[in-house]
Amino acid sequence: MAEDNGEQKRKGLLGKFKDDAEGLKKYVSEKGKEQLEGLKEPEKTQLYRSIFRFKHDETARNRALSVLSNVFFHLHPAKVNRDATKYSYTWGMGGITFYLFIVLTFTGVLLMYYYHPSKVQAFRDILYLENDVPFGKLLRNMHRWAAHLMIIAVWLHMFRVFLTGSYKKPREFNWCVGVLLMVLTMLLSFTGYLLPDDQLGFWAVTVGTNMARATPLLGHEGPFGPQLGMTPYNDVRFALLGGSIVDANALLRAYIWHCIAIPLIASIFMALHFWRVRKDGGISGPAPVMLESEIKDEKGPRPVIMKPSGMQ
Amino acid sequence: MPEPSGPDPITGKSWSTIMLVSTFLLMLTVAWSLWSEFFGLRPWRAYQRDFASAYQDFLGKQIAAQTKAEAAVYSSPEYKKLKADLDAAQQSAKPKDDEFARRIALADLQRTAITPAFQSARGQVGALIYQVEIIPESNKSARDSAKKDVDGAKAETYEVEYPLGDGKTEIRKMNYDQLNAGFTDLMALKASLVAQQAEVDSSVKIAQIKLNEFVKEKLPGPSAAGLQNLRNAMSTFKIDMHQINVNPPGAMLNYVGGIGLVDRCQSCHIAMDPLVVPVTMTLTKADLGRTMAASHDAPFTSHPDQDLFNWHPLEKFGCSPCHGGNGRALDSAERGHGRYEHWLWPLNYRENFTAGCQNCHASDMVTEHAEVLNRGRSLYRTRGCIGCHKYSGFDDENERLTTTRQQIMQLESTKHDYSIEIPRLNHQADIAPDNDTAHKLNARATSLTIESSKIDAQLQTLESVSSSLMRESKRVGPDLKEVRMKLRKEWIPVWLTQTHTFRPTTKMPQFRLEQDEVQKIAAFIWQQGIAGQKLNPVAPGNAGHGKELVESRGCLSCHSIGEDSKTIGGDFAANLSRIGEKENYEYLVRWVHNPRERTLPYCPFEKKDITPEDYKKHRLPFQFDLDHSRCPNDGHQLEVQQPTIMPSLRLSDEDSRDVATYLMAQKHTNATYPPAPYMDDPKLAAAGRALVQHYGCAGCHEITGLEDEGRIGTELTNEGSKPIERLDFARYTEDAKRGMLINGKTSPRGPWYDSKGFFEAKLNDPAVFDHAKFKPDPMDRLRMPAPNLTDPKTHQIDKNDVDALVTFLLGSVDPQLPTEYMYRPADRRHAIQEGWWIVTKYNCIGCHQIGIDQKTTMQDLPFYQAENKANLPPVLTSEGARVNPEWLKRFLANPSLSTTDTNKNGVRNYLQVRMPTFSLADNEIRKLVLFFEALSSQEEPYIAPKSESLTNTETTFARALFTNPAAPCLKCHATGDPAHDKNATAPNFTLAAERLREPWAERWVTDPAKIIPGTSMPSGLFRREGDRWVFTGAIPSEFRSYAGDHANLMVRYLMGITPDEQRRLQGRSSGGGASPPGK
Amino acid sequence: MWWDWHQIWEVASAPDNVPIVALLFFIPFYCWLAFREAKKNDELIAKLEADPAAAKTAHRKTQPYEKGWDREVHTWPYLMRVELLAAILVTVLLMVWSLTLNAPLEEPSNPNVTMNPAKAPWYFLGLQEMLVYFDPWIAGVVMPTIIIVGLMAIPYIDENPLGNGYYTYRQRKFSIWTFLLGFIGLWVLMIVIGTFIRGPGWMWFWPTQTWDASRVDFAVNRNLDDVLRIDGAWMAHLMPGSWKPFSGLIARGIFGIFPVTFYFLASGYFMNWLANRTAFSRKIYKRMSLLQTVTMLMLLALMLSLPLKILLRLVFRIHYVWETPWFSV
Amino acid sequence: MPEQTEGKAGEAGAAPSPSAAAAPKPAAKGKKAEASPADEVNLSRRRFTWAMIWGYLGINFLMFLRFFFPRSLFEPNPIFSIGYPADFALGNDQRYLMTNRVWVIREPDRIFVIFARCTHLGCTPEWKSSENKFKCPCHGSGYDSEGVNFEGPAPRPMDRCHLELDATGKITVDSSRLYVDDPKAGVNHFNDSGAFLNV
Repeated sequence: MAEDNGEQKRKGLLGKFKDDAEGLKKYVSEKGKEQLEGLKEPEKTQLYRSIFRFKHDETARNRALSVLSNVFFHLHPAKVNRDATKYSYTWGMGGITFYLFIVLTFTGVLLMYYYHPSKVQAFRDILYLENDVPFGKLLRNMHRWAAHLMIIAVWLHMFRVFLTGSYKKPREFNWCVGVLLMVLTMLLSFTGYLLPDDQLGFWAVTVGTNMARATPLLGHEGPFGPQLGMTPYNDVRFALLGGSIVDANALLRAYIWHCIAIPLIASIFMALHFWRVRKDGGISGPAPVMLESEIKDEKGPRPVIMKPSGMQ
Repeated sequence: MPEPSGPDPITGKSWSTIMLVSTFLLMLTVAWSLWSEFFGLRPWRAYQRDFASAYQDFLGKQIAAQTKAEAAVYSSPEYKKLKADLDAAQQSAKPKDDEFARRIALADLQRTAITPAFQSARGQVGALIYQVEIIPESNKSARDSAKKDVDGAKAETYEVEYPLGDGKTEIRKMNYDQLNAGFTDLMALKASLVAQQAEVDSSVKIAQIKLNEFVKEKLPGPSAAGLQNLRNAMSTFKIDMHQINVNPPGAMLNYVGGIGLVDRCQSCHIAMDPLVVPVTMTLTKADLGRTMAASHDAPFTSHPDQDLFNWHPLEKFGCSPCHGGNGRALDSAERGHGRYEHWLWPLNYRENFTAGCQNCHASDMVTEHAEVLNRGRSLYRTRGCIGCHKYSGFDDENERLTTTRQQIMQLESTKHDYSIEIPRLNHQADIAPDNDTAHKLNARATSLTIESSKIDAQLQTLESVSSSLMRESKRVGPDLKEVRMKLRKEWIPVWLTQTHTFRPTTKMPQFRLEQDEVQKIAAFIWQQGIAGQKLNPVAPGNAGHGKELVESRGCLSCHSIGEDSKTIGGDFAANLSRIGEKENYEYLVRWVHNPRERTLPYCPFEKKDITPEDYKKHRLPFQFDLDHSRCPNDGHQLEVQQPTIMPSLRLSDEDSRDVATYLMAQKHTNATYPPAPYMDDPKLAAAGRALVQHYGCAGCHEITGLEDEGRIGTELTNEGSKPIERLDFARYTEDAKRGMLINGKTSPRGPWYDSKGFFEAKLNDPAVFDHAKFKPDPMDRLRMPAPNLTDPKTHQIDKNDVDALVTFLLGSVDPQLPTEYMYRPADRRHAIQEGWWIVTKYNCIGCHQIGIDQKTTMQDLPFYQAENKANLPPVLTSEGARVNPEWLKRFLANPSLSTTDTNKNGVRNYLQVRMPTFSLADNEIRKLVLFFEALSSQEEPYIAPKSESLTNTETTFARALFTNPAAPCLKCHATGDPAHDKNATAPNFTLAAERLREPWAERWVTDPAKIIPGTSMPSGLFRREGDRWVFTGAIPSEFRSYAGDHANLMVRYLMGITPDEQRRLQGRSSGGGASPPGK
Repeated sequence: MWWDWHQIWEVASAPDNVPIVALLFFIPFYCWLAFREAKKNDELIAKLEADPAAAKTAHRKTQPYEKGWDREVHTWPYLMRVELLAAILVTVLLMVWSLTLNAPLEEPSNPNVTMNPAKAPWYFLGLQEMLVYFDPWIAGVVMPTIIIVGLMAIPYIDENPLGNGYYTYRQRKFSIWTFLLGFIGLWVLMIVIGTFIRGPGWMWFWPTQTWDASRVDFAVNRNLDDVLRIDGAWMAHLMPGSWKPFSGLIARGIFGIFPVTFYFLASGYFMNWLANRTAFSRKIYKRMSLLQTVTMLMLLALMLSLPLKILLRLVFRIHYVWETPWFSV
Repeated sequence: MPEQTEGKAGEAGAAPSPSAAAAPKPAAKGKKAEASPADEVNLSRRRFTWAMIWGYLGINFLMFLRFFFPRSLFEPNPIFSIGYPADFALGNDQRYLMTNRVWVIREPDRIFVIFARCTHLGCTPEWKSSENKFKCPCHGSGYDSEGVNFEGPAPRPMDRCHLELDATGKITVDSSRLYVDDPKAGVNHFNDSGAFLNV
């Protein structure tokens, strides 16, 4: 607007201001309008693009990018077997399990804000959550039911994987990881059971850990335990509970296992699990059926150890 | 390439619809969760809305009424007058008042004026002084220069625009000192001014107070304006949670019951909130037009007992500690009241509300405001529950006795060892090789000797303790050792089978016994009785006179007589209607003469009755009583009394005979008893003994060989907090859980699988949990007998009794509150707490009024109506203030106050009714005396005020007053002269000296009606004149000049009065002599 | 009390049991789903086996495919949308569940009052039920370990190359039956028993039978050696005097070894027989290495030992088959 | 098969949504011809769907915020009773300093309660009876016997608590209702009813 100013010179000060104001008004209104227009398609804003580093016209490339360039999505391949999207095959249980795990983390973290893992307060904190904390009851319920649901989901996931034989070469190891994850899931739920410090949890855990008394060699009631000098104060159960009975230490241990240790381990295994899914050739199927007639007979010497995979 | 036949089922299908639907569902759930958070879980919002409107209407009505009332009062002459006075006072005070106001204002102005200057000056000087202080003394020069600076600063002047009142000001130059002085002076000035102003206004204040009091008296409750404010408040009432946050300042985080307690009860029970309904107001459902029937449609009543809040402030106690329930849950009535499976402290039901008191008041026998609970406690005691079920704090003398005895025995064995040890040591000392070993041994021997003498001291104490305990320990039931002397043989089995039909009001529970069990037990009871002690026959007496005695001596304040509707008398002791059918006349005579008399003393150490032979062995006369209570064999304390509550009325032998004769006539003439030959079968007896032990008869009765049997029942001290799993509902567990009653009906309060349900079922029918069980062997059955809770009138189980006991049990929990909440007072209240246990134990309240508005059994008896009221026993509301504790001790120990002539009352021998001899244990006497003193808030120990002796003039004047026709003292007061005392209705003055407390006596003579309304002692003998009491009657001229206090003079005279002085006066007394004037 | 529907409702409606009720519906549904797919595949397989020529060219999937369709589709959006939908629906389910049912909270824990019955969390009820049949050291420690190890071993012992990545029944009869037995029969079923059948005192209540805590039932359990009257009397006099008192002990200890070893041999043989019934299975079986075979047989034997022991315990009331001072089986 | 959280659903928000599938553009499909139905995308519906997902997350977020404000605390109750007016002698009374952080000041004509918080930075001043003043240990503000500041950085006198007589004639103090006297702001509530009691 340089030459604008030029003109201004000749005009009176007042007029000058007027024009400036005019100009400003015009400027703002026009620019504003067009930029508001721009907002109609947020995908085009710089902000948006700074987050998602690719355009959004629906080209194959972008569809691929939207998966690959997204830290959360990219453990998916850009493309999947067309039938792998069929629910009747996948049941989606693995995904649901993972989703539930995340839900549990959210709700769990929130619950931790009001929970003290101490004999005096644990139970009262639950009352507090139920009666005094807004949405506390809802959160607690969600946390509990999500935990139950997760276990069911895990089992069904395993069930599905077995029925589709998806543990077979080359996925043997990932199946093992899966089994471990299932165990961890159940342990997570079990450790959480004690935390409200009510009769239900207390006795469930008492019954549960009493089995550990009978660990062969390591439990003070297990085979050869006593012979190895196991007592209620040095056996494996003691290690679990931090005491000979379910008490303050047990509560604290359960808390730490439940909130930190197991989730940590589980997430590591999960990472491994997902990574392997990709590396072992993505989701297992549905694969084209094989025919009995196509089985090749074994060649070469039969090692007595299990055969390394790939030999066929 | 060929065209695909159809679109790709995967890439070709749009999911937008299902996505839309599912996300929509998502939104629904969120909406739902919001709804439940803000409404679903908040039923109280509705209540509050409802309440606000109803309450406003109510207040509207109130305001109208109140305004009318106020108008009436304001227009009343009294009010006008008071108002006028007030105005006048204000008028007169006004000028001075204003003057002061002006000067105070000025002082304030001046202070504010100089404050800034003063503050900066003070700050500066303070700082410089510090500078001085930090320079070491040694460095004189520097210090001095610094000092100079200080002086400089002090000298420095500030300009202050100093107000001089009515707007004028002047500029003042003020240095530090002036400012300082000015500042403090002004403060002082203001103080004095304010004081003076108050002085000036005092008249106004007084007038104001008068007015206020008048208004308060005429218009109780909140004023119309106050109500209006309330109403306005309600019109803008905010629907919000009301909660009491019981977390006293300075308390730890976890406070009541280990946690900061929050009670939200008021969110629904909104009228309980003092901010909504002021404590000076009460609100009932009726007020709001609600019905009681619909119980929790509108929980809008204010707390029925507002007084309680004076001692139990809400902010300290909240609601749930007393009432139970889950104070914080608000999502439903059920949860808030804690009436769901997993809440351990459910709300007490209406009929058991007072159970909560027991939490903290467990050591009370009588708790104010808790009638139901009190009834429960006393039932627990009188119905003999305590006989089987231990309850800490209740009648544990026996336990203490046993421990004492064990201590004694232990000490004795030690002593015995010493007695062997000492000679041995001495002997060794003699044969000792060298001296210092010998010395050592001797020294040891001597020390042991001293030790054993110490032990003797201990033993003596313990002995006296045990004798005292033995006197205190009573049994609920009679001593069965004397059954052979006392009872008719055939009657026993009948009694065992139909306890409650024979005597509907008996304390004895009905046992469930098979016929053979009855025979065995009866046989054992009969055969364990003391044999061979024959009572020598007594001639029958005069039944008519006996009847009079029974009615007049006061038997009926404990015993009742007559059946069904014709019953009269108290229910504390047995009903005597059919006593004639069972008793043996001679025994009854002895019993009436002195119930505590025992045939044979019992030695708890040898565990046997001591027979005359034992005494003979030691060449001792066979004599045992409270003064001869040592065992001839081992010197230990004997049980020399019957362990019965019943006291001795000190009747003469004739009277006893007459009474007994009368009582023996109390029987059903048509009653027949089948012969019971088996009673003498020793085999049966042997079996019976086991049964008697099994059923715990020895808990209530004294039985040969079973004296030390413990209580067979479970201890109930903490029964209320017993986990439900430990209460065996047997076959009814499921029904209880599902709310089906034993009679098959559905329980009105739903499931009854809780302590309350258990207790109620058990009390209504102790056998209930045996139903439907297969227990052929009676020994396997539940042992608990049916307590007698039947109402003699309706012949139904008295629901109130059951509720009372259940309340008591529900309240018996392990303490859930911090100890500082427990009611264990250290001051006088403790004495009161203790005393009630004894007062109720001996049923003193059957005859005496002790509590302010407590009724006695006696005052309802037909013989004490109308003019006979004068014959009632004395009212003891002010006993502590009235009598000298020393005297009271003596009196309680022996109410006849005489060792020789005991057939009378010590103090009021003009009364027919007799203060009996309870032969209380010292311990009990002590407690009682303290109790009375505490009741009338007297200091302990009592130190009599010193009163100067009378001068001769005073004496003569006193005599004059004493015999003055206007005060015919001796007309009513006894003198000891039988002729005169026939008509006496007041105690003898000769007792006054040692009996009365002077201050009380003075209050008494001046205004007796104030101390005991309706007393026959005339009021108004003295009138107030200035600061002294003056005799109202005509005063002989020579004493007109007497300046002292007449009442005080009179009292001092009385305190010194002696029998012959009295006799002397009697002659002169106008009212004296055998015939009162007016005849 | 029989036909007590209220009782069933009480158990089924206990919030913590809801998952099990859910399981009762999930399992059958997914079995149905799986076997529907399997059936399709098996038919396809049969078709192709019958017609090798077609097999060369055919589209070997039951999922429809036509030329011109992508063999692979973009994860975004075609997979993502499935996942998103799943997430949303699960969330909805969870919210509704949480809004309608409250997580249980019972009395504050109290070591002096045991709940009756005291039950482990539902997903461990299988183990708790096992405790009835085995000593804790087996049921509580060995079994779980074997389950985990066994599960992990599956891929290494299953030598069947077929049925990799698609549902099939015909090609994997043996493994599928085994898994169904293990998962449904010995795990889910045990949980259901533990939840719905085991009442107070861990007593066996049939459905619609009232859980009466005061019920008394007669359950004497004898050891196998008692049944066979093994008391070592005859050994006693072959022994040095000092040993005599222990003769019974020793005799039983030694005796126990026989039934146990017998069981493993027998079951091994049985499995072997089972695994060699069809030509196909023989073929697969031949492919397996010795170690694989042995491991498989061991695991199967252990798995079968559970139902067997249940049978012994519930029907023949046998407590232990092998009793030693240190451990008992 | 990995999974996406709500978060991811979020980022995916503006990306071509699942329903974009309804409109596979030829460009996207390369040369492959494809017969696909409903070519144009129903944008408003798509946006609406996403709006709801975002809405759900948003509301949840708000719920979590609310979650951090519990309905009851166990902090000491700010409303407390200090007994009868007659219990207090002239001058200032330290009894309730430790428990409630207040001084009770009795003057010839009135009683008021000073909240023991320095108006500078909120330390608790000490009462120096020798100098007859309150002195703040933190930055040396000084207040006279009525809690009026005269030295140091304190901007204004110490605040006073609300107090009133309850039904039983005891004084009830509410340390959560404070009366301020701020000369700079020109407000002085020290003479409001409730800031003091006349005696």
